[in-house]
Amino acid sequence: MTYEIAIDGKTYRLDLSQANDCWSCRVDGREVEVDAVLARPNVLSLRLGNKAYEVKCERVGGDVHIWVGSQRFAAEVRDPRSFRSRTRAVDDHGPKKLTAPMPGKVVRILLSQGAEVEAGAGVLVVEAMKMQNEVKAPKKGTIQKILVSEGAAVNAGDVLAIVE
Amino acid sequence: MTYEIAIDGKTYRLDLSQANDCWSCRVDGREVEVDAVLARPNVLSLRLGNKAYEVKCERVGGDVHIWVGSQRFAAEVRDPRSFRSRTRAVDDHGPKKLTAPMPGKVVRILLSQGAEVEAGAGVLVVEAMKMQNEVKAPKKGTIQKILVSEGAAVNAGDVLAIVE
Amino acid sequence: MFKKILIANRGEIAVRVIRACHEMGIAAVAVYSDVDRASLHVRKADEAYPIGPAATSESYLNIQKILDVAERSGADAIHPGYGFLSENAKFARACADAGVKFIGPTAAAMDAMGSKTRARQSMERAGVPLVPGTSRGLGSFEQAEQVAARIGYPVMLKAAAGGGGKGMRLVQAVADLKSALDAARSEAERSFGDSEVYIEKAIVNPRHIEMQMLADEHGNTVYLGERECSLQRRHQKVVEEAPSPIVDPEMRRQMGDVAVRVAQAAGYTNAGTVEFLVDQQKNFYFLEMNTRLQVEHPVTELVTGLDLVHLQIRIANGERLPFSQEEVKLRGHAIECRIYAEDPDNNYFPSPGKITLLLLPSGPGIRRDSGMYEGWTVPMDYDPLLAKLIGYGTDRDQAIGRLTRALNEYFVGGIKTNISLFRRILSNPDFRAAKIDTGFLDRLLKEKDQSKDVQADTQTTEVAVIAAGMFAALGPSAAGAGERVSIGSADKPAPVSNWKTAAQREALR
Amino acid sequence: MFKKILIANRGEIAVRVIRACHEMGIAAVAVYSDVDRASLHVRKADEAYPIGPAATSESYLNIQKILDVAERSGADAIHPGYGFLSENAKFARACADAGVKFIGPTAAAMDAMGSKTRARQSMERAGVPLVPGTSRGLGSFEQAEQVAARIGYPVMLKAAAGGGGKGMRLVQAVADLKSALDAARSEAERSFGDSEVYIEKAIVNPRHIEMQMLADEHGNTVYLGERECSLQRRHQKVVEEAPSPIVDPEMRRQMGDVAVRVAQAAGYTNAGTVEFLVDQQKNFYFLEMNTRLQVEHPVTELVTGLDLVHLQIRIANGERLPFSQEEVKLRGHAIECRIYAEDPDNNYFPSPGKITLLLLPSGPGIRRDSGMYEGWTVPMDYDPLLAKLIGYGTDRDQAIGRLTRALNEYFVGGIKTNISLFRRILSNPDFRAAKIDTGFLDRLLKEKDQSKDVQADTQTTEVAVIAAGMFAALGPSAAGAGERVSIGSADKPAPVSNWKTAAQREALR
Repeated sequence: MTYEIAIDGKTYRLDLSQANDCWSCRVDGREVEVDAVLARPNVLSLRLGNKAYEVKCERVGGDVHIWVGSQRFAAEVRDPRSFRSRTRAVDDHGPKKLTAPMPGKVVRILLSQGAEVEAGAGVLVVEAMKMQNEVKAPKKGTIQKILVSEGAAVNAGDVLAIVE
Repeated sequence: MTYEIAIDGKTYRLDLSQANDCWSCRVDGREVEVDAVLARPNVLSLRLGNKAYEVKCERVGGDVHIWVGSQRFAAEVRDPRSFRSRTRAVDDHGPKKLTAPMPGKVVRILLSQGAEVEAGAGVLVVEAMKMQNEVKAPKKGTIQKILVSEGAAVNAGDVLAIVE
Repeated sequence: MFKKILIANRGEIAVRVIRACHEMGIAAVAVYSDVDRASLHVRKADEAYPIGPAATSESYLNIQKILDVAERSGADAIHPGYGFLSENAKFARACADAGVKFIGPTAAAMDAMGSKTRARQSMERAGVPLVPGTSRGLGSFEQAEQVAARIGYPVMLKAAAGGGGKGMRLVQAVADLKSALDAARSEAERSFGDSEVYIEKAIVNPRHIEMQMLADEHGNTVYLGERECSLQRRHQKVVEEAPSPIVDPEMRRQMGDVAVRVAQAAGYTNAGTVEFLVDQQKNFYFLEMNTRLQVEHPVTELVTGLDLVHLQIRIANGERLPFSQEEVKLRGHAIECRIYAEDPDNNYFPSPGKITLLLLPSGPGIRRDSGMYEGWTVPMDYDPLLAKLIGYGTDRDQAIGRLTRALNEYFVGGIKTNISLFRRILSNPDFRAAKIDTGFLDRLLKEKDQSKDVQADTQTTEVAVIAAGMFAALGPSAAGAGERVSIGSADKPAPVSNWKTAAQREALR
Repeated sequence: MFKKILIANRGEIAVRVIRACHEMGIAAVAVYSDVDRASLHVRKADEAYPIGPAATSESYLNIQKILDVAERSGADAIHPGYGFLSENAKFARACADAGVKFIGPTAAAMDAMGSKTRARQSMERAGVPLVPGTSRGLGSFEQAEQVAARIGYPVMLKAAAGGGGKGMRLVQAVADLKSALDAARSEAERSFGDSEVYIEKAIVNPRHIEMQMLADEHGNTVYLGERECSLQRRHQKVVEEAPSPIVDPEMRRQMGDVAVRVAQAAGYTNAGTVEFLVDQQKNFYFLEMNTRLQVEHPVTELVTGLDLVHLQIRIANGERLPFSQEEVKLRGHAIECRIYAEDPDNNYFPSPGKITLLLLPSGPGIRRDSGMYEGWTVPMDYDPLLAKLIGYGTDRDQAIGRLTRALNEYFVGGIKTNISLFRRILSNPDFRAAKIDTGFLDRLLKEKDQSKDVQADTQTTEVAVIAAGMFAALGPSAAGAGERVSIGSADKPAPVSNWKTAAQREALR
């Protein structure tokens, strides 16, 4: 198996292969001695050389977070042979989405469709656990679309509005 | 769904059925108001009337143990429409099996094939965790067969020898 | 003794009280709203009653529904926990009327302490030291101006019915007074339905130190030592410890004596807490009295060896305090971290959701009071407090060491928590030197998180890379456990390999 | 301070020591045998080294392999835990030779205490009270006969090199002496490679009470109070508590003074335990000294507020004891249950295997020191101790209450454990009245388990019936959690139902 793994802005090529029930591992072509045991689902006990690590995996939405001890890494894993996990194209121009920062309820919509908006201005208010969170415009522009109504329940990452 | 459930020597008929996302439950034809949430795999939070119970399920080999709080029940669940879970025939006569009481290693075989044996006499010794456990003949008779050799690793319930 | 206690609360405190009941051989009755059916307190109770929809006004704050359950279940007492109805005198009265014992002070004592201005007036009479200011609501702007001029700026405007920082305004100079007063009044009106606002001298960089009290129904009142609660964010406590690093035995005795006077002046019974502001010269001023069990009561339990909930129940049962003031002995040091479902990368906003993985700390000196479990979905409807992690040690350094170790063991996957914040606090040199005040945390949070700048070392990153690949190969349903998944070239062959499954899936592509 | 400590052990004690290292900022090096790769101590360590096959002689007892790892890892100290090499003077000497600090007493002190007869001799010289008997090995049967006649029957034969009940024989009358002596000698030879056997008066229904000691390398020796360890099965402790219900301050001082004399006579340093037999008149007799940390050290930690492993490390680092005898203050009561992988329905034989479900107790007064986790397969090769559950309370009753509550929360699925035994012990009226001696548990186990005769009430059985059906319908892979699976007719419709899946599977049949 070969993966391309992007962490902290750098992409690594990882080869994992099996021979006689033994697995070997190469990072960017360099052989690495590794010994791993799946302690529980999403928890690996990993030895690299003789250093020991408890590694946890968190899948939230489409994101994979790898925790090495208490250190978190956002990882993007691509399987070069499949199209499944290709990076979404990053588009810095054109319309921008406003997404819900947390699961909650839309309690107020501050601007209506078609309104002009400054970068950083509040567009909607989402409430969860007695806390209100203003969702702000990521750039100056026009509110192209409001996708939710007041009172709607939303999940983290849901698109609430589009500014262009 | 209908099940026959044997607990503590008594068999109950359990009907579970669904209507409009509501489930109802009948034990031996009597309607029981029950509200259950699967808290985790194998852990139910169950309300019967307004009494609350934490119920755990343990599947060890073919046995199902249901723990209501700290009380354990050995349950046999039969689905009348299937043959899968029919009770094994209980046979009190004829050859008797000696089974390993725990996973471990056979450290000594005390009697050889064909030997006469008294009820309760030790036939083999199984060791685990520094403790030795003599496996005893369940009845007076002849050792018909020894199925393991010294040093063999065995699991709980493995047949070690047959006395007839 | 009571046979059955209803717990009118949810979350970790409901579990805490259920445990106390079980320890004392008392049956525990839980109540729950629709979104709390799967909550831990329902699992752990002996009986559980639904009380309506998520909205607190229709469930946990609904006095009639709670009393209905008390009647149906035959509970002979109600423990309110903290928050919700715990400081509601009307509820305490309704319990009395319904013939069910409210585990807390009398309604009269709550009334005496419920209004901050009325509490100030009665404390003034009892000779309790108060921050200079008014003990009555401000009548006019002119009055406010005069009082502020007399006591000197900066001043603090406070809602008489307030709490949690609502209706509070810090005023640095006379020019800002008018607008601040209007804003405080309208916020007080909105939040508490009462626009009464009073004025106090603002103490610069104070410490928030509180004294735990117990009073039985036979006139015996004791104090159990103080808690240092200066670490706050948005006026909410985040880390609490006992004892306070700046309180010596003499100061403790003085604060304790004042707290006893406060409690006695209010005819107080059961557990309560007297809050003080302490200035940089260690002068302390009465702030308010909380007429309930505090969130942070475990640190007091650890340094005194007592169980406050057991004692609350015994006091409500009419028993005498089983010890005198002299028999209360403090030993060691305890620190509590409030674990919240909050996103440290998004300004600590709430982060409800499903807990997909939960690894729990334990071992020496670690107490964990929790309302969560793996697989549970944290509802978005309530306070985001998930659990409290409390570390005890022979001294403050050891408590910090144990707590840091336990925080490193704690892992809550699937939702965001503020666990990383505690690592940051506990490793901060000023915190370690106990140089803290109520502004500490805001200052810390304004600083850049140094730990984020540290480039992960090459090997740790390499571990993350390899693990990311392994988890991807194992897939999200990797259910096997304790089995070797991969072996380097040096070791012997592994007997079983989960990678086989992965390889098989691979071959199928 | 040490930079890196190697822990030459496994299981809960390895985890316990790793935690202490992390709390003190010291890196922890684990070693593991082939069957322990997935063990918790490997997961929690900073470095981990394989040391060979499961057999202890080829791994955990192999001095050379352990010292090789110490060298390769650069560890500057070794903590031996308990068992394995912890009382091996040869190992302590080998560590010294290799320039790595052994965290424990000197080899000379171990030697002085390692042979029971030699220890008796030196204790006799130090004026320590001994059970009447010989302080030398028995030469002949005739000598044994004479000594037994002098001290009076019943007598106990004991292996000089013994421990854990091996090579011990109780002799009620002269007629049994010869065969018992032969049996004890051959068992001692088989077990310890040393057939030396001595004789002591047998104390009828004694209590086993031990005194915890600490001695630094500067001549300061203190005692930290006693532990009551009378609850034993097959000479193995099962439940321990501190303080002992029968020891008052004066008796504690006397036992403590004797223990200090014992330690000083042996030139003892670091943590150690002096064991006493106590007869029904509260006379106490020196039994032996354990030159290591005990399994049951947590109960002492809870009542003293000290951390014995931290102190062991500090003492080994050459530091002075940070407190005097007068500063040691006992407070409250602590009880420990040793959770073993044992089958209560099969004479408590070991029950290794895979842990399929693990629900963990926590909350006030509960400490859990564990080496297990959900999904781990308990290997069949070692001692079946899985975890220790320790309850602390203001008094003994509260400790029992909390422990009982926590035992009811504890669930270990997939393997058998002795958790039910502790429920039985803690609810026993004699135990509750503290009427215990070393024969208590054997007598209890001979009685019929009353709780098994109690017919489960109808409703509980009905719950089991319904749950059995639900689990069957959900199937073994029921992975959803926190969702409503069924609702009675009274409540509102459930939003989500796992039963749907079951129904779909049903439809497919």
